[in-house]
Amino acid sequence: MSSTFEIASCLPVVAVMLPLVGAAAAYLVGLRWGLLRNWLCCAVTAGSLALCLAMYPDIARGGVLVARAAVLLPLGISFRVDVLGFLLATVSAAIWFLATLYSLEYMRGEHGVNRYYAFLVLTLAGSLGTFLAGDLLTLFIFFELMSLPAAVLVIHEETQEAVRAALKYLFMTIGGSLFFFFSMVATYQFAGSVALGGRGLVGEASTLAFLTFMGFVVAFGIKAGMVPLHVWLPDAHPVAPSPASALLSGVMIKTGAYGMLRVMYEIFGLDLLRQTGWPSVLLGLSVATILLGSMVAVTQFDLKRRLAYSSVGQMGCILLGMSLMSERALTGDVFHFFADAVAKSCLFLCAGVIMKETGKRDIRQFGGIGHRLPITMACFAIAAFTLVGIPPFNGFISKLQLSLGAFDAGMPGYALALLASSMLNAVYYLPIVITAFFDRAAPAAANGAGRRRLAEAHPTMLAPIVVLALGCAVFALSSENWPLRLSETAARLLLRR
Amino acid sequence: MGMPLALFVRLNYMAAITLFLIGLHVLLGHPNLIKKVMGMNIMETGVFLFLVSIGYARHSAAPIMSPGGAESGLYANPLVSAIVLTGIVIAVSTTAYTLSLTIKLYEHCGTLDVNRLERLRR
Amino acid sequence: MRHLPILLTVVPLTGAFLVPVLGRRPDRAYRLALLSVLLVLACAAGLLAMTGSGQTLQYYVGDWPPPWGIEVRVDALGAMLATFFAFVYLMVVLYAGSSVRAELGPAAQFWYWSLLLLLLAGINGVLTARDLFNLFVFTEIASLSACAIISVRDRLDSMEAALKYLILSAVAGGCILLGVALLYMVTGQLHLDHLGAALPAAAGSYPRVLLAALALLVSGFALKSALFPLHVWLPDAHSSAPSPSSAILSGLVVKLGIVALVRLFFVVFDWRRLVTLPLPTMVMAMGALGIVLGALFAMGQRDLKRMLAYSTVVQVGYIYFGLALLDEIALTGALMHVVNHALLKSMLFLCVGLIISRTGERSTAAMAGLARSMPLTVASFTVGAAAMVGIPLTNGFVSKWYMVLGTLNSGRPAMVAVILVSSLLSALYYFPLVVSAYFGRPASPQAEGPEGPPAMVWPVVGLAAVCLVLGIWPELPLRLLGGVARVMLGL
Amino acid sequence: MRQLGATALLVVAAAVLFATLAEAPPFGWQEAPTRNVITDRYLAPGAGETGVLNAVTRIIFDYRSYDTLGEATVLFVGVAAAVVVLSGRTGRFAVRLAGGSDDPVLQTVTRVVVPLVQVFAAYVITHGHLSPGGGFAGGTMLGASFVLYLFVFGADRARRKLRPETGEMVEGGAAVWYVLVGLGGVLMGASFLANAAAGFPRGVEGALLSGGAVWLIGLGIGVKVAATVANLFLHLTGED
Repeated sequence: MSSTFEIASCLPVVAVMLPLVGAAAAYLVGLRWGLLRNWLCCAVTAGSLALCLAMYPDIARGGVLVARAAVLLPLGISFRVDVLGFLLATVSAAIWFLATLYSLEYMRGEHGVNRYYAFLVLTLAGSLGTFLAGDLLTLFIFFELMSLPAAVLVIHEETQEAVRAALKYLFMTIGGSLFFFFSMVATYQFAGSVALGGRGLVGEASTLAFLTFMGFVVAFGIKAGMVPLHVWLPDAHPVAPSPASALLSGVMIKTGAYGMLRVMYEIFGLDLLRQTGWPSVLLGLSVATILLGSMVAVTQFDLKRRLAYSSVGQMGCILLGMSLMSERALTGDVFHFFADAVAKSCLFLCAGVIMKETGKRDIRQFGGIGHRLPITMACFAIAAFTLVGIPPFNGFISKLQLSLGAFDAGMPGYALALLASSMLNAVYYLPIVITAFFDRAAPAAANGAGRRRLAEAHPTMLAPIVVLALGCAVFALSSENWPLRLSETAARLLLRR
Repeated sequence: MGMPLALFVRLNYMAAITLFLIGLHVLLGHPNLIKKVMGMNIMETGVFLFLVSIGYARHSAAPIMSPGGAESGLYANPLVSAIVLTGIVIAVSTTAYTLSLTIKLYEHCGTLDVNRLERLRR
Repeated sequence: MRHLPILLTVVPLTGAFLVPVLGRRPDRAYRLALLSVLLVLACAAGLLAMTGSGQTLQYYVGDWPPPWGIEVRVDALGAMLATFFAFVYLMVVLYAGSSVRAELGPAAQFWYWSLLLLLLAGINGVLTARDLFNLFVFTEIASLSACAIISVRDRLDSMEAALKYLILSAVAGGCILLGVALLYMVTGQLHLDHLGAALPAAAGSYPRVLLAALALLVSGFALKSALFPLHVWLPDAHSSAPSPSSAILSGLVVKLGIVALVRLFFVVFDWRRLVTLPLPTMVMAMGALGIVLGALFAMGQRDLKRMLAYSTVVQVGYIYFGLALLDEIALTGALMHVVNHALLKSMLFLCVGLIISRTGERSTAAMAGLARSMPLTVASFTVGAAAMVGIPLTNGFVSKWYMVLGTLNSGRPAMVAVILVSSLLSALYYFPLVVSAYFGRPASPQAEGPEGPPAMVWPVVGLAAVCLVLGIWPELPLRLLGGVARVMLGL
Repeated sequence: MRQLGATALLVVAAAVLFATLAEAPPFGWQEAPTRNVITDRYLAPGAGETGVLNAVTRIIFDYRSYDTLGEATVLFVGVAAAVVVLSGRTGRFAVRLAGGSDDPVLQTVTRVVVPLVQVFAAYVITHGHLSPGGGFAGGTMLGASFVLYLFVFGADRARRKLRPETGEMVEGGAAVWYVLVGLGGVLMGASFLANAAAGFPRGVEGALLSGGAVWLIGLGIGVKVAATVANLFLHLTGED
């Protein structure tokens, strides 16, 4: 399985161009026909998903899809899709489609809807491009194409708070991109190329090489919400509209970790990293990220802020997995990309329903809410269990693999960090679920008039949540765990076994 | 040959440079606008004098040929004269423009003192 | 076709001289100017096509061969800059066709067109000059007419700014002329190539004279191009001029000193010899200081045009920084940035001009909420801001890429920080404006109707479009400039 | 502070420049580096290849005529800039000169002197290729005669002799003339501003009508400079 062959294909280009063109079209159409625009956006995201899935046959055969666009920019643009890129692109396209579907009802009657949809689709182009990029420059460009328009989603409410959060986000993003830029150019200086997919471009350890590595750590760390560079995240994610938060937290921050993964194994290479021990920097930071993110989450009572800090903690797990550098850790790592993306976006979409239907965002007022929103809260519970790592769900598999990987790498101590993460997750997620269903004192106060009234959300909002919740469970329960299989292949490919 | 002698045989240059520096000093340091214009002209005159001095050769004549002459005598360098002529015209234009701005400012503010103008500004 | 190099200057000169004869009515003067600029653009494009194939066009004015007569030479650098500058000029002239009526009195109007053409002649003269004294003459034409297009506005601050600029220009002019005189004294040559050939011999006998000449020339041209500690005139001059003038001054005129110094460093004074002097280090340090301090000053400005003017100080520092690295890639990047900044800064000044004429305010607060009433202008401004920061798909990214690569290539990784800090600082003063334009609440109720006369809006959009095109497809200028850099460094 | 800075600059610059010049080629040295093939050709005996006896005129109107075009342009820029700045002003100075002087002696002398100056100026302009002088010197004299007239008879009467618009048109026209003569070279198949190479007649050595394009350009420059000087004074002394 480790042998691959290249297949020239225009699929990656089309998959990226479709939302890019779709965003512009959506904006123009939306100036006149709102409804048409909404369905156009759904169609575009669904189309992207279909295009991603269309790559599967080739990927399954062990192929790598490559495409080179005409000479643009200083170096040109290229795409290269292997298992890892395929898995993440497909998952993100799927979540985008669901979030767009969810937006149809959620955004009804809001201001600036046209802008919202156009940028929602535009950021899809950015993140697909990031996952499918064949070289660092392409990755950089799409990384920016995703990050900068995302500021528009953050600022959507146009409140003072949103503007401040967006500016903070913007400045940190630009700061991060400068570090990325520096490291990318330095890589080019080392190797005369920035192509991904090799076994390491940076030949030998030097001060500049270390600076390059640290530049990447900072650049991707900012995006991934790594402590201490996470400061923008808890401000920016909660102020966005819920479907946008789901994408920001569910998918977009994953691009940071994805970039780090690619850079570590394909720009620096396993040998160099083993020899120099640079990933230990990342190990330390990721443990700090796990613990700090989870602990701060416990102290937050705003639902979306708690979820945002939870994202920080989960990103810590992902960063930890990649810096352990063992096969099972990597398998768990890639699988956790998938597990966390699905679960976290499910949680944010649930939060959107809760806020929309009850007008509450403070966790302490959620008593009995499960009786009003049974389906939503059931899905919330499933997603929460996933993140805690309770057995039948995805999260259990990824955390198990990660812990096993820590033992493989000869660093069992880090398994404790993962354990601590799960426990803290339990501390801040389970009370929400428990009070929602079992708090008997609160309903009277919460629902007024003491009546238990069913007030479930519109089906187009509910459907995406249910699908995502199923996504948390179905693969883990079936004997044919498709994402896990792909994760294993991806891990082997990264390690070149 | 010591430094004093070396300077003595280049006295013209020294004088020209001295003029240049005096002009520069007035142009940058003097607060009065009219004096500044004068400084500008003195500075430029210094450069012209320097240029003309470069072109001079001992016992040379003005570079105007006699008709039908085939002999080549020793003439001053005509190129520097041409350069100076151009330089003078540039200096004249600059002066005319500067003076017209000065007049305009004087009519607006009633002063030629740069310090007071600057204060009026902000 | 042989005469194209000289037509670059002769066409605008003729246009300018004809204005007081034929075009005493402003609209006729405008048409004359437009025609001249179009012709210049055509000539420059033709020259670019010819030099693109590696040709260098030499033209002996009056048919006198070089050491006796004056040569005008168009190389790839000259042709490229002339083309882009002429394009910027065309856009500015189109814009000014509508805006001068509001900004200038009737008597000043037709002279304004004449002065604009004279400035274009000066610019093209500097770009094509191959004779040191000729270079000086055209530099003076450009400086004087640059001052003149500031003081056309009958306002006290414009007059004062013009006077300040004029006085410092005169100082610079004096220094340059004295430098030329010293060089001539010890070499007896004025043609750049011949000067370069005669210099090694002169360096044996008169090393100090050459050093003094170099110092005078560098300080003179650095003053004219506002290298950091010598930038004091720039913010006043560029912010108090009418907007089309600001666009030209900031976009094109400051580049002339840079081009002149490029010629001096790489044609006259052998750059390999310069490396042994502290000069490159000094220029680099001044450039770096200009980048950082200029950005800090820019952040403190409440006036849009002053902010842009300080940003010019930053960008000039940036270009000098790239030149002083004396590296092929960095040089390519710096020259590319000359083109990029010309397009960007003139576009930004025209944007701000539109905003000022629409809102009647020039403070940064005037931008708030403008995106609704002026979508095209604000979109163009956004492109400009993004390019200043160096975001991919804009032309600023391309030059940044080359600058950073060149800095690494020349073995100075620590200096990369300067470039990156400059980008970050640019973001800090441009992006809040963009965000407030899109999401801010307008301070005063906004006027209804179109965002401005189409003749003012479309040039801005056109410039922004070229910035994007160069960002996505920079291959042609990069190829040419890479060749130029190799030739200049003698590789 | 400004004073102090300027003085410091002065001291440093003086030290550097004097030290530099102690090394320069001595003044009046007959074998100075500036004496080379270039000056030899410029100083060719007789009328040489240009048909011009005055070697300085040879350079400014022939060998380096392009610089002179630039020079004329600078003059044009300077005056245009000044005219724009001065137009539409309140005219605090204008009043004093508008009437001129009532002194009959002054007026009579001026009436006599002005034509003499003008004739001499015409001589200087037209003989620039043969003797010291030329377009610039003669043009300035011609302009000065007008300035003299203006000072004595006042700006109002001077304005009647030469309206500012006319002055500007003459100035622009003369500059265009320069360009046209240059383009004549192009039309005749040579380069811009070519003289003998383009086939302009060199004429008889030492004759008034010799030197080809040099003579034509000199004439234009004379007119242009005269118009410039006159124009500038009209604007400096009065409002529009």
